[in-house]
Amino acid sequence: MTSTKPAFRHPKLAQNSLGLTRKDYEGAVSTLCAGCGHDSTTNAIIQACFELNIEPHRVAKMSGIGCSSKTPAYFLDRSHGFNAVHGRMPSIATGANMANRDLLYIGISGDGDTASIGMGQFAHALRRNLNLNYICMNNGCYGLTKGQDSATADMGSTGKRGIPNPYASIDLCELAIELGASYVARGFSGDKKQLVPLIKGAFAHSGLAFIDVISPCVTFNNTSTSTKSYEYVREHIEATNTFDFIPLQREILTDYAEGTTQEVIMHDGSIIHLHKVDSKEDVTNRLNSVNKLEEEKAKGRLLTGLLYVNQQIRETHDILNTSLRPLNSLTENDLCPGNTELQKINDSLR
Amino acid sequence: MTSTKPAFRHPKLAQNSLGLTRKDYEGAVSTLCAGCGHDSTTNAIIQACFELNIEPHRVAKMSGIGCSSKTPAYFLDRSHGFNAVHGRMPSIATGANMANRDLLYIGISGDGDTASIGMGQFAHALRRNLNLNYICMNNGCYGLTKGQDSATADMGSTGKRGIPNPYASIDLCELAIELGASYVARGFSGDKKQLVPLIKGAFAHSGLAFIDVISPCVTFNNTSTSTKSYEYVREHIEATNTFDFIPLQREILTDYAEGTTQEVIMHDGSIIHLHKVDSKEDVTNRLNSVNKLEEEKAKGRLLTGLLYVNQQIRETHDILNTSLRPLNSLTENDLCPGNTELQKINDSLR
Amino acid sequence: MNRIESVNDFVIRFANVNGSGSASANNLFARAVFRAGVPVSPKNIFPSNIQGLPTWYEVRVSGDGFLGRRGGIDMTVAINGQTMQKDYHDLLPGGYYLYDSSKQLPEDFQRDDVIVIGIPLTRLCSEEFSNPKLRQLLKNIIYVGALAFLLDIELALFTDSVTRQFKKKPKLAEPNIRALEIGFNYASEHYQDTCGLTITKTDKLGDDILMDGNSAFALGAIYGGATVAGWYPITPSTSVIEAFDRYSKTFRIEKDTGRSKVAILQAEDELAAIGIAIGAAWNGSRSFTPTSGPGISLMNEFLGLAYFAEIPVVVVDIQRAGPSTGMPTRTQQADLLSCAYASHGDTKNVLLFPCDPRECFELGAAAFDLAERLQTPIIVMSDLDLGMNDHVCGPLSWDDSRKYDRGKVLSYEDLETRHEKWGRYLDVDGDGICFRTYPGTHPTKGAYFTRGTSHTEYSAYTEESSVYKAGMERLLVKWDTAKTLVPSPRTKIRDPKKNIALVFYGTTTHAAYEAMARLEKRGTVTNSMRIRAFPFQDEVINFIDQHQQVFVIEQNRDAQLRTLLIAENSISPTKLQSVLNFDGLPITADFITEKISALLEAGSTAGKKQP
Amino acid sequence: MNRIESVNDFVIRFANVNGSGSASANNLFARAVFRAGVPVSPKNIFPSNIQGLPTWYEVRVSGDGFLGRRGGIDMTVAINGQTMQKDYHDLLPGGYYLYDSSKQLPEDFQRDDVIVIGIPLTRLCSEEFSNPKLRQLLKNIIYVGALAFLLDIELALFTDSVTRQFKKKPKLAEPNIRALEIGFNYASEHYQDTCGLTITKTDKLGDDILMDGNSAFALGAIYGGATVAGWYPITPSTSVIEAFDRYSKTFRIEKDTGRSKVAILQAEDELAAIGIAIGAAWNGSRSFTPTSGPGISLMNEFLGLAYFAEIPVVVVDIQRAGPSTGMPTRTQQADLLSCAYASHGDTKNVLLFPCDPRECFELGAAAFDLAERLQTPIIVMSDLDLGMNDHVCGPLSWDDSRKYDRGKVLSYEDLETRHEKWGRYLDVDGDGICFRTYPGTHPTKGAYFTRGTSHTEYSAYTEESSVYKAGMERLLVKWDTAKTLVPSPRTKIRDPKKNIALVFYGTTTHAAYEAMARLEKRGTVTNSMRIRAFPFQDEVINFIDQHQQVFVIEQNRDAQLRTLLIAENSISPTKLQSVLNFDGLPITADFITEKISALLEAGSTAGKKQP
Ligand SMILES: Cc1ncc(C[n+]2csc(CCOP(=O)(O)OP(=O)(O)O)c2C)c(N)n1
Ligand SMILES: Cc1ncc(C[n+]2csc(CCOP(=O)(O)OP(=O)(O)O)c2C)c(N)n1
Ligand code: SF4
Ligand code: SF4
Ligand SMILES: [Mg+2]
Ligand SMILES: [Mg+2]
Repeated sequence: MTSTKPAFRHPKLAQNSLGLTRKDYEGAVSTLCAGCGHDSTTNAIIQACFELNIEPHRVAKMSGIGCSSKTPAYFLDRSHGFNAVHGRMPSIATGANMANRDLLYIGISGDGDTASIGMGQFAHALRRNLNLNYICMNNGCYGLTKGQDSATADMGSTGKRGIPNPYASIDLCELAIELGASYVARGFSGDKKQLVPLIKGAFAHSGLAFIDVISPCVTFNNTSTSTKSYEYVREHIEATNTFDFIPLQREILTDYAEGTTQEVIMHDGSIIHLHKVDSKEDVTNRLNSVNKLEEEKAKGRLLTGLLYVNQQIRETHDILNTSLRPLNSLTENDLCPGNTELQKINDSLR
Repeated sequence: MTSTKPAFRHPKLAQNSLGLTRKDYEGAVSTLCAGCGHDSTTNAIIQACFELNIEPHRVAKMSGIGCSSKTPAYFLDRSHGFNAVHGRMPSIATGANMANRDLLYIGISGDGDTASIGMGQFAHALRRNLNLNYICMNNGCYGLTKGQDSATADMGSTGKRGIPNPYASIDLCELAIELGASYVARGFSGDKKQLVPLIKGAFAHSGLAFIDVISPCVTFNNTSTSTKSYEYVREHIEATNTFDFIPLQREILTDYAEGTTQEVIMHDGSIIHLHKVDSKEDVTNRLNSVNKLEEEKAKGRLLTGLLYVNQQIRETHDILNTSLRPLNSLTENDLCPGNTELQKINDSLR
Repeated sequence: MNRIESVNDFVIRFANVNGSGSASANNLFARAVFRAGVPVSPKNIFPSNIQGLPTWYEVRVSGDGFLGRRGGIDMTVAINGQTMQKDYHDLLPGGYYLYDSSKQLPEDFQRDDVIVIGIPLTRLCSEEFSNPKLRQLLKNIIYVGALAFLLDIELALFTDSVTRQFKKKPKLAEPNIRALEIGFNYASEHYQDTCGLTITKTDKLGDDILMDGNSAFALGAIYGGATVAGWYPITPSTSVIEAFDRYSKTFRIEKDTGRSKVAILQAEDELAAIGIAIGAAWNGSRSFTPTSGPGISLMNEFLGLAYFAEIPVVVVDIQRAGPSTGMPTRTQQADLLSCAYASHGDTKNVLLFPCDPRECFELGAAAFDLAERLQTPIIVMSDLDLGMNDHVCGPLSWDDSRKYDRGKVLSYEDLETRHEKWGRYLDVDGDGICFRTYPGTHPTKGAYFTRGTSHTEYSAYTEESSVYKAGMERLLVKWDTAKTLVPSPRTKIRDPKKNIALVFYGTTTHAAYEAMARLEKRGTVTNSMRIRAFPFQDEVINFIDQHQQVFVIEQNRDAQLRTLLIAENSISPTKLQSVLNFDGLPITADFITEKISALLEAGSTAGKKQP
Repeated sequence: MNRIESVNDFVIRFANVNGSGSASANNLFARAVFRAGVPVSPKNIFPSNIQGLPTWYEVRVSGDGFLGRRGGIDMTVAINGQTMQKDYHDLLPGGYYLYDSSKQLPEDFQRDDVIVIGIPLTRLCSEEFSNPKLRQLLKNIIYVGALAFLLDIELALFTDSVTRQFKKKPKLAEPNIRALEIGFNYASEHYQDTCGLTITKTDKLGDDILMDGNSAFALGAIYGGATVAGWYPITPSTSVIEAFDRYSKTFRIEKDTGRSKVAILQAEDELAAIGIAIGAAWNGSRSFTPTSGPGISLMNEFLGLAYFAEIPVVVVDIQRAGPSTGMPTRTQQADLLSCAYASHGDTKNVLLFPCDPRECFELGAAAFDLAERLQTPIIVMSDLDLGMNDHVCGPLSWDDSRKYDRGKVLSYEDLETRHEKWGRYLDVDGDGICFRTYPGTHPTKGAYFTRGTSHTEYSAYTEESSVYKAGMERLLVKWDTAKTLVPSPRTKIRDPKKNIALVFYGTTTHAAYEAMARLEKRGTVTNSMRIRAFPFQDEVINFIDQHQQVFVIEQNRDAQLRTLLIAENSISPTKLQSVLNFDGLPITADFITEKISALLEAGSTAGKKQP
């Protein structure tokens, strides 16, 4: 039932520096429920790619299984996509990335996909600092299987089934920081203004950028008693900072009051400019980030924004010291040692 | 090749209040390498059970796969044991515990078994706060498969293979605290004095007690360049507190200077008495515990002792509100609704 | 034009959009037919998404009691704009096309062999109801009301159902009844004598019930004494645990304490789900895990452990269309090999094949006895069609004098009085089954170490070749014992000369029986065997041996039961011809009949029937 | 007493304690025999632990070139106190018992048909060497020196090896050579003319090599162009990746940058290991994962995805004894069913069966071509015996003009010039194989969505029954194509009347060939087919059809190849008789010979050979 939108292009649509319009970054028509948070997140991804002048075909989209994991079909239809099996997006993304370090990788997952069945792969992709833009569309439930609580559902939160969740929730951002992530952010599908730059920063980041996007499930978990409903999130959201993402090409123009900004220079030369609520906060300090998250949680607030960045950690290719050429581009000549070498080996085995 | 030690009992061996000697808590002769840290940890378990007057047959021992996971064969041979598959001890322990809440459960795992293949089950057993004494014998390597680095190997640490580990390590204690554990401790197989009370406290704890025991692998990871060698650990160990475990039956006799002790009353009425280096530290505060761990790490020190306790979190049975009778003791009469009820159901389906 | 005329024998297809609340309206319809005493068989054909995609509900009405899917559609209730066209064209000549005439039918709907029945559902609904959410739901009820008139079903059958459904909220019953009347009245005013399809009350159904297989299995687990369940959400198995949870809340709460006599754990994945079940089974609780294909794949390693360490765990596999994620909302019988030979090394598992909800209940309960008697995993092979659709079947019953067979377990007293040396894996009875003990039974006796590594008869670790080999051979003895304990096949002999036989299992059953009846009408009398378990009893092999020609009917591509039949026994593969449907929809009597006729034809033209 | 006398034909068993450094001494011995030009076949029989348990090293010397395991021990080098007794009793009558006579032999060692050779290893060692660590190691070298004398092997063959081994640390060579001499001298002083076993130089071996299968597979992966490997440690597959890493460091470092042309990732478990390999393969790298039984079980779900989404991944399964954790350090061929039908739903995977290291290399390299040509997982079925033991085999060779067959992949230019509409799952050639594209190839063409859900020919999601079915049927067409591409079987026809045939595969080969020779000596001439791949070519079926009686020889309990043969083809099961060894030790020629003789005997007594 996947169908692509009509290719007709309005002559006046805004173009980016590649001469592409926003439409060139879209995908098939979504089959998610009307109003699903995941569709808004999809839109933010499209926007970020468009604004970053990313060549769509240089992106590879990977996902697990779930409503969230279906979304790669709904953006960047000029990119290759791989909708794998439940909870295993990280390993597929790892292999793909190893094969060709020159593409951009975006991995989409859900809270069920990441925090339950995918917990191990999530943790270890973080530990290896895979160069991946990992977006978890977090709705606190298993949408596609009809709304069971997930491991990110808050204790006491009550979805459409009407039974308060009795288990403690896992905070994926805290966990990511604990596990040594190098870029951790939290967004809200209802706040595109904040989300788009977070995604852009993630693309510019070298290593694993994890974004936990609170992305409400309107069908099963948008009740007034759910802490992952639009209403609840809107009322309890707290931004740690606002955020400018300045790609390499552009110059910094704006000026901010002393002490209220922090500059993070990304691997590709882009700059992230943080305008902070509290000038003492340091987004590059792990403990500070976790403490801040916990503090807000204690106040019943959900902290969003760029929570933590560390540009010092090497990404997997750097750790492995692999060739700068994409491995998938190597041929017999690069790879096969030839018969003469083999005869030497034979000799050593006699 | 498992063989039990001769049953001969020296008449003068010390007996505990059940009239059992330490020998009654032993198991088959170990087939681990001479000097393996795991054997010392095994001894500490034996000691703790003996001193706690635990009836051996009321304990069930579960484990995964690895040298560490073999150890349940080497202690408590009057207990049932279950050496499951690699990384899956927590789920087996969960099922067993659900079937009979009246036994004591001890789960043995290794760092490979827990931090890699078992990461998901580890995280979720913690989240459910299963009533389990979870001991991870952590040697920073895969002993049984001949010494590959595990996910707890420190970056740069170099075992017998001679290649420095290029990946960041996972700190299982920090992770456990992050994931909502209710009792977290770190011990060292070479420090029985500290380890035995930690294990005792774990038995008294209602919920998941996680003990990360640094337990060197003499064969593959005891080099002078390894951070999990006896020598390195001995030199870098830092105890957050010393520790008295006072079982329900006994009275507290010792007196300590004001402010240097903290008392934790366990679920079964036992008391843990902490003698702290720094009187400001609060072992029941999550953030404090993580910060303290990180602080010591920054100093190049390895913090041991009881790191965190929270007696407020309900264990799995309490969350599920299951019967106080062991489920495995229920019979037809308790379980089968009978034909009359069935006929009512038939009626409702017409 | 010849319109289709039929009493109690037709197929109606409802074409809806999912998430629009049509399910309960369509169920209401099917249940009314059932209450009229007419055999009915509804099948839900739904997409793997939550809202907005096409979904169909196919209701077969069969006075003759044929409950399998039949080919062809006699009437369509076309509520989904996206599929109107297709639905229109799928109709049999002479069929009926009921649509929402609030909007006009497109111009190219020009079949002259279709009777079009327009009911302005949206308009009628808007005129009567103001609440927009209610409107969407009641639109569906209106067409049900119209059908009541068109098919001549007493309206009371519907209104009774509604009243019963909303017993606790009578306020909600009212608009539903009103909607039924609106539809009924509109149809009676505009479509007198339009419809040649009729439902006439009969008493064909006796004390039969209408139930889905997943609820029935769950009830079987309740009656069978299951106390621990580990699970992970996956379509189409999720409703097993939902039902188990529901029944537990009714039957398993301690009156005095309010506490529960079951532990149901939503695990983090399928590996943990079966791990929980295995841990519980090891510790003496009856336990199970429901899953579907991908879950079976993930449970492979643990199934091998349970086989080798001999732990009595029950798995119910609600099969869906594979491979991989495949078609999660379509049906298949394609996990047989995967389950029978799950896990690396030499493993074999016992499979049970229920064919209707009553058997889901019975074999479900029996699975726990079998598992504990045989100390091995038992996998109940249901499927999406059986599990998620309502089926007519005989009533459930339970013999109150029945005791659970907990198998060979030594109690404290047994251990005290036993003289021989006990070995966990010592076969004292020669049936390949050894005595086990539960943890905590006795202070000094009966403790043992369970392991997936090779072990001696006394459960010590061993690498001794001969000991390992003897253990593996004992498991084959147990396998033979299993043959004597698993449910026996059901045979129908109509041709004593034993010429042609049909062999099938599970949800293929109803369509197969119907095909037999049709073949018989065409002059081909056949015998049949419905297999209910793997390993196969001698009875199965003998039956096949005695027949000249055997058709094995399955719902998979690779003829998986046939593979098991020839691999495990010495049946000649040339004797077994396959009839395979694997398109994800329930197999139909049409398909089987035509396929077998064609194969027979081909065989007789080829002019040689081998002896 | 008749002592055993034999030139170049005997079995020596070394009984040691593991972790005591005996492995290199024993290897030294085997290699010296090899260097004397005498076919030799060493087998390591080691425990699943690290230190302190019994381990055996069985060296078969066979001038006739029989390289399988033979039953019976002619000489034991008994260094392990724990097993002395057993080792003594296992000796054949007339055999030799070499032990460390620093301690006296227990009194009950009273066989009068055994020649006892005492060498005071500990004493000699202590007298000569002071470093305690060195002492432990050199004790073993001393008995090797003694053997050199006893078996009449030039000492230079040993000292050369040692010199070569310690080329970079000549200081270490010295004490080793000294130890060899000590042993040699002691034996020559005390045991002149004691031993009737002799090694005589021959040139039987030509340009053969002595190599283990895991290194050979790794080298095949290097030559075959693998660039990504995901793995998780598991015995006995770990040495595949160790070798791959080693060879990568030699052959795959960019000279200018020092960077690596491979990415080897130790994954967190086997699910991730194969996920990494699949992700890389999807993205156009040749990739693989090595594993063993438990890993195969865990890879089940992903194997189904790779089958259905058609991703060319290579898996090498170094089989060990199952089920479950089983006997991790013992050998078996028991994962065939598990691999062939891995995963739920209708799945089938291509299997390759190498029989020696040369084939590990060749089929290893070929696996990558096949995977990419067929766009499906290829599983190379090795085993512990093949993978971890050294085997004599022909030299490796590589045709430098050989190009990798990357299969049907569209380049930028192809996409630019192609006129037809491209579909990822569109079979334009009728061979069931479709064209794929790598991500990033073209800005606007050739992108597609890979999924484990059902898909159209254009890789869009579909739930349309007919489309799904057509896709599944195309996969069967591809399966037929696979039969034309996989390595063909090897046949030996010695009886043109085609009476009796032996069918086998993998490491059963050498023992089977030897059994054939023995049977022939007894007057039973047989033909043979060594199967090298699944699915089976027509050639395989024809061969079986043409023979009266076929013995299928395997190293598993459940006759797994036989199951595949009869399930996938129409071979009558009664025709295939199984010869099964599954005790975890490599199958022997003795076992096969006796078993077949017995079966033939039984058949002829029963008086009926069926036609
Ligand atoms: C191995 C396996 N188990 C279970 C499923 C069923 N399943 C499909 S989606 C899903 C949960 C998805 O939840 P989440 O990742 O949170 O995504 P959402 O639908 O909420 O966006 C599950 C359990 C599956 N596809 N595969
Ligand atoms: C599924 C599976 N994969 C791999 C293995 C092989 N294996 C056995 S033990 C082990 C690692 C054990 O490491 P750890 O848990 O740290 O225990 P240690 O031996 O270091 O005590 C591995 C990978 C296995 N048994 N099962
Ligand atoms: S079920 Fe929830 S998560 Fe899924 S598409 Fe609908 S709203 Fe979104
Ligand atoms: S290998 Fe290491 S972990 Fe294993 S028994 Fe030996 S010392 Fe202990
Ligand atoms: Mg979700
Ligand atoms: Mg370890």
